Amino acid sequence: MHNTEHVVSSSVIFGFDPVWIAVSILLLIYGVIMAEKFNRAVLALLGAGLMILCGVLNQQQAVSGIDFNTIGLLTGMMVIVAISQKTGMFQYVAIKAAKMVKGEPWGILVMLSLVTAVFSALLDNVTTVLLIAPVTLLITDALGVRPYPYLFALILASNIGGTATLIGDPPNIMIGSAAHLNFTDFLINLAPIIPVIFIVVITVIWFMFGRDLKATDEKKQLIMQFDENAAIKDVPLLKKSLFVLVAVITGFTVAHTFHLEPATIAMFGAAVLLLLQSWGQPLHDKDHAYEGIMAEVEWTTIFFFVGLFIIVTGVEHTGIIAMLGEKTLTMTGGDLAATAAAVLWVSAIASALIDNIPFVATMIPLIQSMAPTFGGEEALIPLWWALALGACLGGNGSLIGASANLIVAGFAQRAGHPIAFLTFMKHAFLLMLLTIAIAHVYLYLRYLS
Amino acid sequence: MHNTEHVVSSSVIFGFDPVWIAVSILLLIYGVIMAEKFNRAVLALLGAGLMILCGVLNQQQAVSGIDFNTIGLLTGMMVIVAISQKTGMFQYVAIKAAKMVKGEPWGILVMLSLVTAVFSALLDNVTTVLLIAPVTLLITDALGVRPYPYLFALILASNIGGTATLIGDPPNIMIGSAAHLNFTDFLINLAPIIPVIFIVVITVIWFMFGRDLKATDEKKQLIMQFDENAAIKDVPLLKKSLFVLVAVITGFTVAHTFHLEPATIAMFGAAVLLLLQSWGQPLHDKDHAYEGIMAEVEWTTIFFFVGLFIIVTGVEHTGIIAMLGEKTLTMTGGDLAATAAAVLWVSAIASALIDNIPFVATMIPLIQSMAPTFGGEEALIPLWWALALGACLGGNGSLIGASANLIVAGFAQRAGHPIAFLTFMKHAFLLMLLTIAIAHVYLYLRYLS
Amino acid sequence: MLAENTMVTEVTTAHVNDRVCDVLERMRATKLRMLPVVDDAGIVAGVISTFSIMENLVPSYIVSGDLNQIPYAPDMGILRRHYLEVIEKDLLSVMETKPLLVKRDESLLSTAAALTAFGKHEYALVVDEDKRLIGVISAGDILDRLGTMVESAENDA
Amino acid sequence: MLAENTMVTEVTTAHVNDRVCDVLERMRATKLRMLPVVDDAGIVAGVISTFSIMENLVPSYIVSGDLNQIPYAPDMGILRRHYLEVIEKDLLSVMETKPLLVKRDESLLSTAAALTAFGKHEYALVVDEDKRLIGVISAGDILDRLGTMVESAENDA
Repeated sequence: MHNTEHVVSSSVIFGFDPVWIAVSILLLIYGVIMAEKFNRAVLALLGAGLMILCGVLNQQQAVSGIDFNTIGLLTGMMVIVAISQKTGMFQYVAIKAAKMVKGEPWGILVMLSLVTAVFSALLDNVTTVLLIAPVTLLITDALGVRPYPYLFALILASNIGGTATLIGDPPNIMIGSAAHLNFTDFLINLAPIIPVIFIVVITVIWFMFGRDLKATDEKKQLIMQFDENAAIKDVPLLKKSLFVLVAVITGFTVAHTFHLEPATIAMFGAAVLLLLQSWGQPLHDKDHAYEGIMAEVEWTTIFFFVGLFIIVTGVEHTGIIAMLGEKTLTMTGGDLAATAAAVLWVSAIASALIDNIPFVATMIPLIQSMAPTFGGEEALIPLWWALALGACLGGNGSLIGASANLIVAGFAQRAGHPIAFLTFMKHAFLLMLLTIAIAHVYLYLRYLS
Repeated sequence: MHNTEHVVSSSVIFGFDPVWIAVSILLLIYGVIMAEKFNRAVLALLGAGLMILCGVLNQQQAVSGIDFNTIGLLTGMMVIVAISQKTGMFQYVAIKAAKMVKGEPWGILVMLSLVTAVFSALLDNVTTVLLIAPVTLLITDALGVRPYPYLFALILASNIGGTATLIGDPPNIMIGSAAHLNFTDFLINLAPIIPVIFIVVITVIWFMFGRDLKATDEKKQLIMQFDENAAIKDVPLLKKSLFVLVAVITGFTVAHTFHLEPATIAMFGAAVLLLLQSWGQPLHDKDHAYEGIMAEVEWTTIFFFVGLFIIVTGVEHTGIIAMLGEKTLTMTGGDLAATAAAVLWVSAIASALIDNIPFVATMIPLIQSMAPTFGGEEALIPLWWALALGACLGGNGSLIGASANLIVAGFAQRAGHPIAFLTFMKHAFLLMLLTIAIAHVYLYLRYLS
Repeated sequence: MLAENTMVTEVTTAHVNDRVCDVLERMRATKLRMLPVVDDAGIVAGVISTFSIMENLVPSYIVSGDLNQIPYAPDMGILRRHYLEVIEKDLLSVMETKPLLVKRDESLLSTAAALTAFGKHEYALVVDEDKRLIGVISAGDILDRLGTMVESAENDA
Repeated sequence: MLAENTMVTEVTTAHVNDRVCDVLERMRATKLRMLPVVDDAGIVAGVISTFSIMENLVPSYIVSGDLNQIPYAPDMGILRRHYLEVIEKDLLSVMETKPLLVKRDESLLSTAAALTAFGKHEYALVVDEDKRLIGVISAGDILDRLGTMVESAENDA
């Protein structure tokens, strides 16, 4: 859909070719983002502003480059999650899961990973680990075991689970929106391989750490003393949240039939839950509650997306992305299987080392530019799955591979069990490559053979 | 620009004509908003969602109905103001002004009104009164005079000042964006009449309250003991804020020459100030500061705009607004002067009684639909000024006429001097009509004779 | 270690209909700066503290606005004027109505976490199922209990 | 009415290098729950309170996460384990480093507003230009001063 855009008409700006200006802005901003000295949202907005101030884009072109389906879906889900997390249901499920396996240390690791994977598939990964990591630390504290294996499994589970659905991970939201792939498409095409990857990863973790996890009966008994019912803080709100969450997820699966976009469903669900959560309270209290909830939405993430979309649109307008796409095709000889393999592995390695959101934002127009070669947009679909699997699973490759990883590392640090960058990478990078190999086999068998 | 849209192709939805569905949603949502039982942003988003769910619009049409120039300009200015207000410069100016007139009660009223008018012209009204009203109450407390005349003058000054510029009041932002009128256009066409209106209003206030304002020398001395320098909390931040504020306002005045939209300038200014304000701090502290600032932006207002734009776009798509426009023209006989007078007075009365933002959102496409009758978009310009003057000055007609009025009333209530709805209306409504009469004369002499 | 074995049970309380000046008198005499407030049935209605009385003397437009601190303002007799008004009121209109409550069988860990999250340097009220006051528990009480435990463990060894 | 005529000047202080257990001992003996902490030059470095010591016993993943309150968790010996660690530390690593400071010539109105905005129910530290401690001032001190003023005005009349 973007590849119909033309190279900007004003071919020279301040005596420079717009290609060089746009690419310089992109590289400058991505470089400073990677240096991690400034907030990435501010940098992305500055870059977007520079694209307009330097005349690469005008404001209207910039705005039309923003993918509002992604923005709306993210914002809507953030509002819904900001309300639901207050109910204590995440803690309830985590404790219930730990008690189901009678306090067995390995069983708890498996159950918490499973819970994390499922929540990460249905909500965003960052919220999931923000809620599950503290309970995990509480449980390992009670068990008297070192928390590292648990947190390690949590990180991997959150990225693996997030790969399964349209809403599980931001790259999927972006891909779904750009390629017009709906919730059901993701469920049918990505979800089937996720349990396989999850089981393989958990098995490897058993050999790495699981065999050594032990706890006395006394400690296990302590786990059984946790009272999951006491975790539920607000039963009416819990019912409202569950109602809206179920309605929204059902909405996603049927949206396509009614020609509705996921962003509409998420934003409408958010508005309904906002209305329900303070139903019956006086207006002043409601306004106060709304402001509190709105303040919890991660606006910096939202603006990071806005800025990035504009920067990438600027670069795209110069035609250089289409050129890079052609180069890639030359390298892969225009073969779909080879191109998909390249997309999968390059995305995985890149996402392990840099933020996967700007990477995916740049890859999307590049893949779109390949449509004519492979015979239309339909033919690109295996490439989208390759990008989704590579970008999401690649996040497991290092501690900086995904926001959720950093959140868990932050908790570990504060709990006095810091996770070293290299230790994590030593354990995780090969495991990540293994998951990508599984994904490669899956893609090959299902779409490319 | 909107009047080229066509009536939706699917002429029947669920057996109902889309015109009735769209109009029902509009009336339902506006009605519930006016009942003030629920948060207006949530209602507007629900209404927007209904427009899409009922098939009046699809998501893409809805998104393209959102005026991102208004949203970007509002958001950018809110971020800049959220940072600048922490410096204490508003308090500094207010105290300095009170001391310049040696603590004279009437002089203080005039000075605080002037400060409010100027700040309201350059920033948003709500922030201005949020910062000036508490200092005003502190000063009247020190003077031992009743605060009502001061707060009354503050409200009128904020709405009058806000009328002067593109960024002074949300209706102006919306009008400027829809009619492609820039900062300088507003300054040349609206600003000249504002001092006249301000002086007339202050004179009337003198006869209403000013003559009775008295304070002992001892009390005046107390005012002179205020130390405005102690109000400045953060000198480096003050310098950065002033730099960006001056740059942004200069940017607005020259934007047109460089084909830049105000939203670009405001968002770029916001990004620069975000970068500057925590320059040199470690990333973690910065991220924390950003989240705090982002939390202060009034997201509920932003989402109110988003929802409203979509609702109005839905109604507009049905063609009913164009029809109403024709009806209006029939009533005014297609005469520009009569139409401008109607727009001015209807806007004023409506804005006094209901929220002026949804009113202006609905009026904009109505006025745009009149372009063919008057011979193109250029000819509509007097109507835009009539709408701006009516909607902004009309806000003075009652306590619920503008958000800033309600903020001041809230402070008065908490300070133990509640402002009664009818008392305020008794004093303000006629005064508002007087300002509209002045505006009428001005419009007639300058554009319509 | 539960809240009920750590709390202080001898608590001076105030009644919702007590006047502020009488309670201030009682606080001065006992050197306490916070008292639980109960109604006729002994059910917790709130807490009254020197802090919440002082809060009532500061005009709300100052702290609820964006002023927060007003180092630039001289004294203006405001505090004194409000003081004369407030001391005649009853506690119902002055007390804090949302004190931190913990259950009698709440763990000490959970109590300490709740106090930390509440953030005010005062105590929590321990109540039964009907919100009747059983005792109060402060950070100091928790530290004392831990100190005693550690000591007795050392003596046993 | 300025902070310096209302503050309490006889203040028990602690030193940045004091050990927590010694300070706890001193707090128990004097029944104080908060002490200003000063360095060798007498400059304010922070405050130590039973509250901030207790804060250090609660694992930070509990309160900095979204758990806040954990009524569902049993006691697990965590507090006791951390207590044994924390009492051996010096104040530098345990104290609160951002106490509320007011200037000696700050008005009582401004002081009361600052205490209210600060929100923790303890006192502000009155310091000179070099951040040297001169006294402390609490809500109770402000109320006492207002009480005395009103009384002496009545006696004069």
